[in-house]
Amino acid sequence: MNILNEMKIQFMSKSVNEGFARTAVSAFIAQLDPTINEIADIRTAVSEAVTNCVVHGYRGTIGTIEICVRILEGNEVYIKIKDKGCGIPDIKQAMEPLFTTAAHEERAGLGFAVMESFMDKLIVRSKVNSGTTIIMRKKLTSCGD
Amino acid sequence: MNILNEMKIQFMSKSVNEGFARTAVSAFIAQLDPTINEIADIRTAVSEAVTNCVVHGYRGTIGTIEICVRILEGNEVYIKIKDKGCGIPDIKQAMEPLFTTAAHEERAGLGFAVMESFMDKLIVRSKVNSGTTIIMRKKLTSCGD
Amino acid sequence: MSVKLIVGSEKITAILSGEIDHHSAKGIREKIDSAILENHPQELILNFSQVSFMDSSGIGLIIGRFKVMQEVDGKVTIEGASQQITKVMRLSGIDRLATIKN
Amino acid sequence: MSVKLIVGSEKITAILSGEIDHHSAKGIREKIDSAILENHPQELILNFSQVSFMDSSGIGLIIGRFKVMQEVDGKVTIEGASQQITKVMRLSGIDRLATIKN
Ligand SMILES: Nc1ncnc2c1ncn2[C@@H]1O[C@H](COP(=O)(O)OP(=O)(O)O)[C@@H](O)[C@H]1O
Ligand SMILES: Nc1ncnc2c1ncn2[C@@H]1O[C@H](COP(=O)(O)OP(=O)(O)O)[C@@H](O)[C@H]1O
Repeated sequence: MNILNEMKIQFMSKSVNEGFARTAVSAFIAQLDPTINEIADIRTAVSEAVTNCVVHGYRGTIGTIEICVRILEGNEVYIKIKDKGCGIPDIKQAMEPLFTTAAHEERAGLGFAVMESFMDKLIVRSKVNSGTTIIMRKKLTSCGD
Repeated sequence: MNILNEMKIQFMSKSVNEGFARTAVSAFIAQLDPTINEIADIRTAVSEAVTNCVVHGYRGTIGTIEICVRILEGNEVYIKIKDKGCGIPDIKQAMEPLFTTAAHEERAGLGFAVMESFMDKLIVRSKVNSGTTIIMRKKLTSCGD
Repeated sequence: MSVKLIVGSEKITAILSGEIDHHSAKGIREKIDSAILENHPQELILNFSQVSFMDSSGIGLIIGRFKVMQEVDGKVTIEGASQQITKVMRLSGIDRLATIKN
Repeated sequence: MSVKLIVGSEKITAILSGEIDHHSAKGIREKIDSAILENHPQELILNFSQVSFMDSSGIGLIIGRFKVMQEVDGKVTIEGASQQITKVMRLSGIDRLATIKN
């Protein structure tokens, strides 16, 4: 798949950066002239994945979160979000709606459910003590110039 | 100087990314609760430096532009913008207001003048055939939380 | 993000504004809970009409307030949610815990 | 970024909106120049009231239009510039080439 444009960001896993991350991603994707709904879907999915790195991946510590966004041929957006945190022991279980290991912190267990339903494709790779990588794709109906 | 928060971005030197770069930087700095004028000054200075990488540094080719933004103790913002492009043979001359090597493309020769006047500090490092690095700093009057 | 609380004798209306995410949820939670515990209202109205963004951290926030309101035998009503926020809420089945008005 | 042109018998008003930078300047330039060359106006009015951002690429754009207007013996007037844009313009000494109105 041809990459038409690409950006990468790295930032500290501070909760104040959750808003920065979703704004940076949506500013990059703006070039595709997405609809308001498409931008909202992507912002929300990115917010879920980044929050998971902050809340779960680097729980109690500060690490680096990496995001890579690509504009692919055919109006498709590719987003990779990666931490080098604690990892997920059972990915299948983690992805079940309402499953959370942090209910006492008012996590709803819906992060993966949002990513799955708001994006076209979701891939989760994780290794305990090594980190988690989320890859999401979404084809936009809009036409860039 | 203590670094309170940091982010880095890398992106292709396409002109469509000029807007992305300034929005990403201002989204990161938003955590300091800057005034509208401070945000406008920083957006403009970043736009000048990034445009220079696109227009001059990587003239006619596509390379990678790197930005590093730090929030320093004492409400100060540090911004580094770097290309690995053609470099500047005479930095002193390049920084003179109205000097430009691209008048035929309607460049005004005011990029460095804007960076100097809108930011507190400007450092330019460059080496021919190796690239250019701009470091800018600005102390904000506002108080983050 | 900010919360404005309108405290009546039987109900509290929380007018939320800005972006609701994990970062901002904590401050909202604390403000609303201290008002609930002080006033023991029968109803908590969460007004989302000025909220520009919400992710699943907002669902956690609503469920959490539902539990606090249960303790004082009160109910939760949600109003003014935008299309993006309604979409997040729909995923969560939160309509079984709170009344959702437009 | 967009340009709306109002073409009168003696003047052209270009209503610019959005962000003016190196990326968007090219499209603006082409639209305005073709209207100038077609209509030979005595005055080009650049209206910035809907422009949310401008860097020094916008100065290049104004100087360039000043030169094109000189060729048809016309003048350039700038109106509606915000504080941020005025600050960029002030650096450039562009007030010697164009009339700046508020
Ligand atoms: N980046 C991550 N690193 C470690 N664990 C994670 C990560 N992302 C998700 N998890 C695990 O998967 C669970 C479910 O995630 P999610 O559906 O987003 O719900 P929530 O974040 O509300 O708990 C989390 O509770 C956590 O145990
Ligand atoms: N990143 C860069 N790489 C190479 N040359 C540069 C770079 N930035 C600036 N220059 C040189 O410095 C000159 C002055 O830059 P500037 O003040 O920004 O004006 P302008 O961009 O309008 O030409 C440019 O015309 C160019 O020759």
